[in-house]
Amino acid sequence: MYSEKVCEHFRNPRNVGNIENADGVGKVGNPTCGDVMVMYLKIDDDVITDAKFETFGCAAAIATSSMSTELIIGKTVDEALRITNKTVAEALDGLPPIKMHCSVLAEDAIKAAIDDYRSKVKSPMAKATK
Amino acid sequence: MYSEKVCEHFRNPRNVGNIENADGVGKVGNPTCGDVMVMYLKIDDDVITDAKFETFGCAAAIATSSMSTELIIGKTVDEALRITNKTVAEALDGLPPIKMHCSVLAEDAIKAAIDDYRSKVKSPMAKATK
Amino acid sequence: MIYLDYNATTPTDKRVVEAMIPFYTEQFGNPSSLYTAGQEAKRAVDQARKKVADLIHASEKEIIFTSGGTESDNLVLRGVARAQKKKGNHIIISSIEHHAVLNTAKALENEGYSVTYLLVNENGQVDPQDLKRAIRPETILVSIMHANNESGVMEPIRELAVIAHERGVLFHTDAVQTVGKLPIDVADLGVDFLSASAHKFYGPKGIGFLYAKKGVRFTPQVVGGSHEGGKRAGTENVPAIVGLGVAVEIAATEQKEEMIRGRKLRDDFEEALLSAIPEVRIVSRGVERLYNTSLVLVKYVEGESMLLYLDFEGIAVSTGSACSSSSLEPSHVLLSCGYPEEAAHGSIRFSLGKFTTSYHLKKVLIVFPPIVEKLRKMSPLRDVYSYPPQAD
Amino acid sequence: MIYLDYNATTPTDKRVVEAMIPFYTEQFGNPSSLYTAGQEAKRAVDQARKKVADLIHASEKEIIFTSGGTESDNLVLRGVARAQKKKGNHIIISSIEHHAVLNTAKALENEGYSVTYLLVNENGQVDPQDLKRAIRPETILVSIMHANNESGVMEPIRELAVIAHERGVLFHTDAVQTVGKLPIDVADLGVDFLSASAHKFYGPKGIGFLYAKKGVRFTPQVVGGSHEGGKRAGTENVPAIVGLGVAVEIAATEQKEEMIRGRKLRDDFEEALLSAIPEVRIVSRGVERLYNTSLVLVKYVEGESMLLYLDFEGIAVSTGSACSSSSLEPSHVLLSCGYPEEAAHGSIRFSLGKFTTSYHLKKVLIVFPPIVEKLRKMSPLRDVYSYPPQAD
Ligand SMILES: Cc1ncc(COP(=O)(O)O)c(C=O)c1O
Ligand SMILES: Cc1ncc(COP(=O)(O)O)c(C=O)c1O
Repeated sequence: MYSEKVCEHFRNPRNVGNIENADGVGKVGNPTCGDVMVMYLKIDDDVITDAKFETFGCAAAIATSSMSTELIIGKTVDEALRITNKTVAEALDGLPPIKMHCSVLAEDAIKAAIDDYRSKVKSPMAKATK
Repeated sequence: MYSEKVCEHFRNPRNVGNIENADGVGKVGNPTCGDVMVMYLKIDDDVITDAKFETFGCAAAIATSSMSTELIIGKTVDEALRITNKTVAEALDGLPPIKMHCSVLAEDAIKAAIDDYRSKVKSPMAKATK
Repeated sequence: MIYLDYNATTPTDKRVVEAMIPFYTEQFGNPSSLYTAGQEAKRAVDQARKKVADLIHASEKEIIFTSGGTESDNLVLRGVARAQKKKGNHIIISSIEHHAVLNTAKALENEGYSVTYLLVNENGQVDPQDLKRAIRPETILVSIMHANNESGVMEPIRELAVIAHERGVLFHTDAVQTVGKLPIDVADLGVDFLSASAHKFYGPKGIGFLYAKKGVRFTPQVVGGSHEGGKRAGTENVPAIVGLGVAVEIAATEQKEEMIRGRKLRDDFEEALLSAIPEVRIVSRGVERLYNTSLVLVKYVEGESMLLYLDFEGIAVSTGSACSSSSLEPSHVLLSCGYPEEAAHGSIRFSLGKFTTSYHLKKVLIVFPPIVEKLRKMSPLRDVYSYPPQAD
Repeated sequence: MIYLDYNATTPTDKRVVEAMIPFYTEQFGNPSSLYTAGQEAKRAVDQARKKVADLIHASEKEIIFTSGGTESDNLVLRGVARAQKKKGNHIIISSIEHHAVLNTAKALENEGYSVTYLLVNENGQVDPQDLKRAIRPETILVSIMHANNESGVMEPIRELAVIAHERGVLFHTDAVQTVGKLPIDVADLGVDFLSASAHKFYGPKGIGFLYAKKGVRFTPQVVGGSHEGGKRAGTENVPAIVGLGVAVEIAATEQKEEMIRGRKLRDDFEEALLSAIPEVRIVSRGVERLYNTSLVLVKYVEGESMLLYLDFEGIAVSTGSACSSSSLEPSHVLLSCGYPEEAAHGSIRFSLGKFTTSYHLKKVLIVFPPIVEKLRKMSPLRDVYSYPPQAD
């Protein structure tokens, strides 16, 4: 059912956990749907220097979380925003059709975390602490 | 499906054929129903001295024909009339339920042959030739 | 035993059984299960589906596994009737369909659908012009069998399907007697649905399939889990599906040779039979027939009696269709061809298969004539009926 | 592989397979055929029917062979709906039925029937008072499962059947999870219909049966030849029927011991599991349950992940019901019991069988806790939900 790459990322997920004082945090999904993803980003000068995730969900949800963090670390936020669910799924050598919605979750989590980062940067409070 | 006795009478039917100048002939059944039975009787002093049959039909039809002739030979016509389809079926150690109608045919053939005999006896022509 | 009733059922090929056994004992997983053992079973089912699709030149999504030919027939008739109810309530079948189609059509009549039963000519074939005339605006399905199980007669499916499609009507063919025996290409036949059953071509009993062309709509008749793409629920019969796959593979490679060998055996047998027994007819001898089937009419004699006398000699044949042989009705196929009822009671079907040898048939030619003679001597029928004309 | 998913399917007993094989290759006759080979096959079918009837204390004529549990469920619901249409159009089922019943009821709703879905209490049991209130003059059928496939909870069938019968309503129980595992007496249960499936108790896939009490009326759903007393058409799946017969015999002799052995294994396992992993619940632990089933809820963790991590360790279990595991919906059984959706996503079902040993379960107790720990570390959920109260 799952590609070897999905299994590998599911078994050994990269960047599990949270980041204290993250610059951006994105929480998407809903426990009632069986999938919750939280993305934590450390961002320096618009470059994502670290990313971690916490996920409640199926193997596809965990693998896409893991792959997403790998894909965005080292990228600028603009580059990261160009990562679509297709990018993530392809990087995992595909997902079963009924699991494609999990890759959307990953895309959404990245977006949400970056939105959070941007809203903080723009807010005076955030500026003050910088 | 069939009892051994049915098989035996079907394989080696007794009294097959017709009787020239039979005293009673009974034809029952209908080729469109898949069963035709003709019973020929030789009757002396109301005693059935010989019986033969011709049958177009299934194994049950042939076996009941054969058994019927055996049952009635030596009997008076009144005794023969008391033979029911149940008697014939029992003498064959039973018939499958869907084949029970064949034993009715045998009973009917005996009755028809005796009716024929009696109508001939009563008619002046028959008396004259006696 | 000399088995000459391959149209009723066939022995399962040893290679098929061997392939099935591990799926009972070792690889017994449920294909719906997510763990390895389940996914392995799923893969085996998918592979068999691919083989079946390849055999009839369909795609995998168009193959729905069922419990056999009867269920496939029921599924398409009932399923289309339900799904297309808004479009119309009229169904057309032939009068010589197998009971699986015939009785489903009758059940639908009881539910308020209207059914036209097309007659056949004296050779047992549907006239395309009759179909043309029978189609109404409210017609939703035409179902005509590919080859008849009793006589082996082939129906002009290509032509009939074109006529149905010209009027926007779906077309089903019951190909239970042809799949595995003849090469079949659903696109070439032009059908929307096709039924088949594994035990008719050396596969296991209890498994069959329905081909349903991509995009055609029908309502599932057995619902539950989301098996078979939601079109037929129930835990997959994995061993039987695997067995069907192997049977299909074997058919694909061995069919061609068998078509030549079988036809020669059958034709020689028919010729010899006609000269060995007087007043015998081979039904529809002059038209396109399945190469393995000989439906023989023997005057003045009833079918069951002949069948049982042959059984005493170790020869297995049937009279009428296997399914209705426990009923007392004469063959509806012969009646439809215009044969009188007494003739319809007097049929014997020889259907040959890949284990049939010329030796087997020689034995039949030795024992059958005296059986007919014995039974004819017992029969009160003489010349009370005659057969309809037929091109021999 | 450590197989702990016996409620999904079971390996076919070797004795069963051995009994089946000759009916594929040697005694392959069609039971409808009149010659010896056909009648021998018929006798084998009749003998299996007798064994099945004996197992549930029914008579042979009350047993209808089908292609499995799903077909049996569909047959009784659809069949009673059609046959009793004049009497009424209302059906009552529970909300925790298997999809084979649930989705058939939904299909009947689409056809215009009215269906009441009885809720269950937090232990997963139907309250007889609820049934009493739900019955209407137009109610024609009540269908409540004997034991639930996910939780193993037993429903109070005896009581429920009495209530239905007091109001002249037919009663069906889906006993797919209990036949073969528990002694069953249909008269004692008081049901009119009962469904079962062979592959759930070491019989072959693709065969099951419906018990239909003498005299009850229902419309056949697969028609054609006059098989199964006219109640289910299609060439009999002789090898599978023979296999079912053997599986039934084995169950009858080995069941009693297995009930004791299995329950002890399961109870010990549950106790150990509860102390090995914090924040775990065993669903309906306090009520009468099937002795082989443990439905475990693990907080903060999703079921499929646990399942696949266990699979990596060679342990086969399921989450939710096998049939719906390819869908994304949470278990409808847990939702019905009042569990929140996130809890319903986090279930693992261990279902034990006759090849399960204490060694297998020890292995689970070693590998499962670290899996849960690993997944919990990954999880963003903390204390956002709690379970409904339950008598443990
Ligand atoms: C033409 C035809 N259709 C349908 C069937 C039914 O197939 P099955 O017995 O596999 O249900 C048969 C065989 O009995 C058949 O010959
Ligand atoms: C309670 C219950 N009913 C019905 C079924 C369906 O049985 P089958 O898979 O044999 O069609 C199952 C198993 O999947 C079940 O557990």
